[in-house]
Amino acid sequence: MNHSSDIPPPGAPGKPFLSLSGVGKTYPGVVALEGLSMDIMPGEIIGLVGENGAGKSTLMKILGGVIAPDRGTILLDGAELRSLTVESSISSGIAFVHQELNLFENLDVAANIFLGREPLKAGPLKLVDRDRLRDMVKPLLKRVGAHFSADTPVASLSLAEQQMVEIAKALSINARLVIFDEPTSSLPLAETERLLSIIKSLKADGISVIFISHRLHEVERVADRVVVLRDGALVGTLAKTDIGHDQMVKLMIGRMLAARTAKPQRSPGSVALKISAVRTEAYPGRPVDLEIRYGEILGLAGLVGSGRTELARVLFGIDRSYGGSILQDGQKIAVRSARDAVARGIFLVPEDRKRNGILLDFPIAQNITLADLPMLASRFMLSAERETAAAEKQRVRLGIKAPSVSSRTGTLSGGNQQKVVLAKWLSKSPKVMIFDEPTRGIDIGAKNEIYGLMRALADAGVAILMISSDMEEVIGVSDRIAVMHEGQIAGILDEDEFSQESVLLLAVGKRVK
Amino acid sequence: MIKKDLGLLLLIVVVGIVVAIINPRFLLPINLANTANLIGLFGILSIGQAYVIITGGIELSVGSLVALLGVLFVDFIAVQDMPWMLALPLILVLGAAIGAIHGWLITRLNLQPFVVTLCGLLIYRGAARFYTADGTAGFAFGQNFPDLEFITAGRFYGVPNTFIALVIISVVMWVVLHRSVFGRYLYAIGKNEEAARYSGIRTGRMVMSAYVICGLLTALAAIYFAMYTRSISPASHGQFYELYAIAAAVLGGFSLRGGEGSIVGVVLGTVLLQELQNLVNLLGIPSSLNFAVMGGVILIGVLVDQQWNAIRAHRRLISAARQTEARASDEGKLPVIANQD
Amino acid sequence: MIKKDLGLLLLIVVVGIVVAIINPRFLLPINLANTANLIGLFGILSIGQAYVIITGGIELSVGSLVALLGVLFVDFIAVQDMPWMLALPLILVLGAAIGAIHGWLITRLNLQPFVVTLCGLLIYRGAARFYTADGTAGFAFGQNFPDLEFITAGRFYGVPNTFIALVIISVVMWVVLHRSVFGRYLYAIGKNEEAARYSGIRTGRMVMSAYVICGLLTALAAIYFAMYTRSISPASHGQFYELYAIAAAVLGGFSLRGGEGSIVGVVLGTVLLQELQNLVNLLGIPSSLNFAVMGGVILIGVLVDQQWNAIRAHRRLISAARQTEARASDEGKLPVIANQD
Amino acid sequence: ADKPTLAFVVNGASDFWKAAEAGVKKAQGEMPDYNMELKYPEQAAVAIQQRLMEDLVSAGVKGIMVSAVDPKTQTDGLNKIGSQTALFTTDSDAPKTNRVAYIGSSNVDAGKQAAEIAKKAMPEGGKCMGFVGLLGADNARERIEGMKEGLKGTKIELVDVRGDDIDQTRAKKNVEDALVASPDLTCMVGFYSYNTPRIYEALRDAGKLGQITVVGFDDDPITLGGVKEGTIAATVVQQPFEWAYQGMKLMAAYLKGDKSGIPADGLIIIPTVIIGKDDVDKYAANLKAMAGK
Ligand SMILES: Nc1ncnc2c1ncn2[C@@H]1O[C@H](COP(=O)(O)OP(=O)(O)OP(=O)(O)O)[C@@H](O)[C@H]1O
Ligand SMILES: Nc1ncnc2c1ncn2[C@@H]1O[C@H](COP(=O)(O)OP(=O)(O)OP(=O)(O)O)[C@@H](O)[C@H]1O
Ligand SMILES: [Mg+2]
Ligand SMILES: [Mg+2]
Repeated sequence: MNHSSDIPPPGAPGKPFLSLSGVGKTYPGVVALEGLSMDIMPGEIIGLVGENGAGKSTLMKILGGVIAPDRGTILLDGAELRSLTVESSISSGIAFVHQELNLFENLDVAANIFLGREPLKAGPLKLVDRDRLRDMVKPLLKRVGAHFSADTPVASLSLAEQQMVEIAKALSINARLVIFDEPTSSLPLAETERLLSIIKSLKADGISVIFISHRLHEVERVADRVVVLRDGALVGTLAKTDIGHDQMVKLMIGRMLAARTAKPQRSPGSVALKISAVRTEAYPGRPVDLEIRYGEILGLAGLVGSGRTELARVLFGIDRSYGGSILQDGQKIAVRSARDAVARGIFLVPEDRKRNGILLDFPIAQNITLADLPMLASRFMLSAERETAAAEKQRVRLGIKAPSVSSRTGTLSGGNQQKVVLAKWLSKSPKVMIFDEPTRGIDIGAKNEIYGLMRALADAGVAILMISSDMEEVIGVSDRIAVMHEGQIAGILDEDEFSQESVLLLAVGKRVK
Repeated sequence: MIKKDLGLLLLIVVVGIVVAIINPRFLLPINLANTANLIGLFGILSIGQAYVIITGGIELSVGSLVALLGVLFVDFIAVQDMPWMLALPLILVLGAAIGAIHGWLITRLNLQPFVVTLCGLLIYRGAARFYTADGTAGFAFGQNFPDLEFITAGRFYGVPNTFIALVIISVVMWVVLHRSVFGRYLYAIGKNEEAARYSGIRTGRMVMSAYVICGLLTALAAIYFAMYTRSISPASHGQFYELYAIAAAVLGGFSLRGGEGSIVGVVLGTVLLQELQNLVNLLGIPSSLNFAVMGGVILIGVLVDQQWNAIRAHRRLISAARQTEARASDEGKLPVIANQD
Repeated sequence: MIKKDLGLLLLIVVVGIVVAIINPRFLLPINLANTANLIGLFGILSIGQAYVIITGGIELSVGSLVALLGVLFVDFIAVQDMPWMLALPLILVLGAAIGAIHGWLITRLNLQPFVVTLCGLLIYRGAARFYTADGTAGFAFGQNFPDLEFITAGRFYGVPNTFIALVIISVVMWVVLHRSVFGRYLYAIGKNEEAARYSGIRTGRMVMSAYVICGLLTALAAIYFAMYTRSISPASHGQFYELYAIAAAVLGGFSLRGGEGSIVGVVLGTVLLQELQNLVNLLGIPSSLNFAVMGGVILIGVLVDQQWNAIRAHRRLISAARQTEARASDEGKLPVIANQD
Repeated sequence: ADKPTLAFVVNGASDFWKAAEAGVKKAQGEMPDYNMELKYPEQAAVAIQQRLMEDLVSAGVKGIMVSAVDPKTQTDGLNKIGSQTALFTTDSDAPKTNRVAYIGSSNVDAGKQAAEIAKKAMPEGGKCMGFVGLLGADNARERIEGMKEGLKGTKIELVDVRGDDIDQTRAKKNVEDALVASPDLTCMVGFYSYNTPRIYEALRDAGKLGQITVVGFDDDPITLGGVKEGTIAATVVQQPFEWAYQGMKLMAAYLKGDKSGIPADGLIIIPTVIIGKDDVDKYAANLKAMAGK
């Protein structure tokens, strides 16, 4: 067991590719990173784990040259640097798969992948050699297992497909170090498997990898070494042989997690929402039938682009439905806008938090109370005290880590931002809650809290539809699992039928025998 | 009142003192009243514009609307002999309706605010000119409307009624924007419309209301302007007023990206702009430089503001870094090693 | 050429046919050449504007710059007796420098393009008026510069040289925008500047280049305009030309949010706008309606475009629904519940 | 700064007022006890001009001579100014106000003189097209009316007048379009000072100089050049130099209490004159002399 990050793991060949010493970054009110030292060896896969806000993304942004550290030095190729720039980072072979997608919807896939590094034709005008570009992109797409072509506009790709483009982009740099910041957070199972094998093949080519994920079992499977951050500081390093789910958790949160509480046995309540023959924009020809009952958590699994998010958007009134009907408590309802849905107690925790979930520039309190203002107001006038009190109550309830409820929401870590979105709805009384990837980018501790919250809601009689691409989560949390395939419900599994295999089979369109 | 507004107020006061020293007649009650009158006129326009800018939109047709509605108002009461008690609300309703149409095109048909209101700028100007066949709309000699004139162009203990109207409107609009649920929604929409919609806010309706408010205030200002000049040549009346309004909002700390700004700011912005115009005339600066002075001050204003913020943010970062560094060396190095079990 | 451009071309042709039927003189070579001349003048301005709009910016000072640079150019060659071979590049450099300053303020000091160029609009207009003390800059009677006049206002086999210049500039600018790395970066920056920066693109420099290009083309157009009118009253010369340019870009499919649009589009937009102006004169429509016609056509243009897209998307969905429904009923229902074991 | 100030407020920035500026200067030279200045409003708009005058009154100006943007409807505003300072009007009169006197010419008469030029140049009759900046503006309307009146009973017809909103690009294009739209035009009239040179240039570009009778207004250098060349029939000029020079002196005298220069009807008309080929050299020399160059 290796107790220090300063000493390279025994047997690692040669000098480190990159070493950090005493690197720190402070934001007003938060120490994002505290005097961190670590080495990265060639051909090594480092798992980087930690709770939300532990400083993982901050560290990666420093390596990517996006932000400059306040102190410490970076040793790269024998040169000691105070900080990196984006250009020097790229040119020294550091490639990046960002946690938040950074693609250009107005450009096609090929343009995105080689942006900033286009092959040029001869001549002073710097014209793009489009044929060569296409040829260069094809093998990359094949490698990540993408089914779309090089000239597909990115605007028409789903979130997961966009993530594949991001990965292809990182692969396209002649990289010596590839950093994946939660690459699997929106990838379903099959794509995740492919990604893990890509990572292993990088290692075989002598390329270093830093792999950040909250899905600890994935880290367990690929990492040679795991580095654990807590509150901006490095709290431990686990060598290959010591890597284990429980050890990581213990270092991350400083204690062992209690075993997950067993699901209570219950008889499901009456049908809250009955969806019959509803068609969505992505699959207008595929009617969906589904029943969600009070007091149950219905998991909704499926592959990339199987149409789950689209269904959620229809139920929440964002998109129109192309036919079919929705019945709430046996009454036919028309949900024409999110407003209608909210008025009927149907709430959505969206998949794309930054775009649809929160206002990054608003204080936390104003985000939490946004959906409930008329209730908190008297005669349409706001009441600052009542607002703060309501927000504070939710902050404590959900354990949102922030200096105060008046902090800017954008400064929170991803996980805490997600809790803010939850807090927004929990202050109202939900009848039906739709969670779209509720724990995307959320650490294990917070995950368990959110599961606890969902269960508590269900126990209080709320009907819950949980869309998730995390197999563990789907099986661990749901009371029933519906599996979508190409826009239709391919099957519904009861608790005694749960298994990874059966979910996967339905997801790929095979009938379970 | 936030820091930015205080800075602007300070600037207004300093400029005022300097002008008063060079030409003490600046402080004559009559001069102050004249300037206050124009502050009232332009302030009402600017508050309307501010409501639209908050949502991330823009209203470029303000100047043309001032011309069109002014022409109609004067024509109604001076030529068509409509009682002004009828014409006034009619014009206000018309302004609101035009605002509603803009809002409808923007929210329901998803057109860009810049495009819709640019077309408005062209169309309303054309309509105004066509209506009078490019002639001037005005009152005949001796045509008087004492009540209307008192309300719109009169003074109350020496204070122009337009200024009093601005004060009342500012207070109401301040409460609506900064203290009401509607105002909060507008800020939320300006910051991130989609997230606002996902929170169950009827974003379309809110944005539309902002344009209606803008149309309404513009119509009111159009009536005031008409009664101030008492004559409207539709080809030039109100030209560029949208730029004045936008400039006042920008000076007052609004971001054209939406979601930022305050009513106090936009009113102070208007005050500064009118003070500058007054200054150019009082100090005998060539009128040709009037626009240039205005542009220069706006540019310097936003530059100072921007640099100020940048420096402050930088300072805060540096000091935060220092503090933790000090703390770290006090505590000694944190343990890098964690024990298992 | 994309569909949108084809639609615009169709509109241009249809309007042309209608006008030609009402007044066949529309098709006289001389009329076409006159209109082509103005298309050349405004087209060059619009392409410059397009480069800025692509990055998500806007350049409002175009009209004032046309006045300022025009005044300087005429003054240099007509009054200061500077050889035009010197004055011409000097003005171009000046235009580029002003563009660079705008770009610098926007990218380095983080000011909003709307604000910077609004200040420019005010300042340059003031500067132009101050420079001539509000007088007119023009050539004396009989003052001739045959070479310069041929280049700027002459015709080549009946085709105005300004139009030829536009064609050359369009081709070059098309290649740069649509085929070069620089153009691609501009699109990327327009969509998401931050992400572009993370990709290692020097976004500041690129945006600045766009403003420099705009400044340069504006300067060129300013010279052409000056040589066309041969006289410049700085208070009104070029007023609202930025709106023409923006309108052409919008008609041509540009989004003011950045990242969308093509050179073919903006040129066609200019052609349509000039065709409309020509139509107003040829059909004897009152001049006061000129602006209104322009505004109406732009509004209808973007509306049709928008509705067209919406309807097409809707149709596609409906037909997809029909097809798959049919297929599904052929195949028989998929099993809804699957049993394990 | 204690010298009394007299201001000459014009209705908008235009070269036309350059001569008036010279007149003010000349008067200033003769009367050093006064501050005399000429003021341009930054736009030709009533509100802006009104504001300018109010500010001037605030600044303590003793007398204002104004070319009102829209005198007919500016009555109250002008009265307000007139009650606080000595108010004179020029260029366009506002007879129903408390102004002391008007000094200037008559636009209707100027229009009639334009008709005289046309009649003389086209005894056989013809078709005229007019060009102007703002169709609705008073001076434009009066000139057009005057010309139409003067043409009554002749075979000359003013068929249409095209406006350009003081955009010179459009002014020139309007001429080009008119040549295309109405091939039977035999005469063109430039009602604003810049319209005539634009007509001249468009005709020159089209190779039609000399084939179409051009009637001009005002004394733009190109216009004078065209008159001299014979391609412009003649031009009707006003005398803003005289308005300003005599006006300033009159105001100064009035403020000193000498009211002898003010006629009973308050109208001091300085007539417009027709400048034809034979007068042009003398006129140009005179202009130069006035400008003091
Ligand atoms: N721009 C910023 N301004 C202020 N604080 C910031 C900023 N960026 C990050 N922080 C803070 O720094 C800390 C570390 O954030 P970081 O994004 O690195 O966490 P993380 O480990 O990646 O978390 P997650 O797993 O949720 O992505 C957090 O407390 C965060 O709130
Ligand atoms: N705006 C759009 N235009 C075209 N296709 C779209 C659009 N939005 C989604 N799609 C397609 O619709 C399909 C369903 O997408 P959706 O996001 O509902 O899937 P999902 O099951 O939620 O998958 P994910 O795991 O990505 O959340 C995908 O194939 C996607 O590419
Ligand atoms: Mg992170
Ligand atoms: Mg999804």
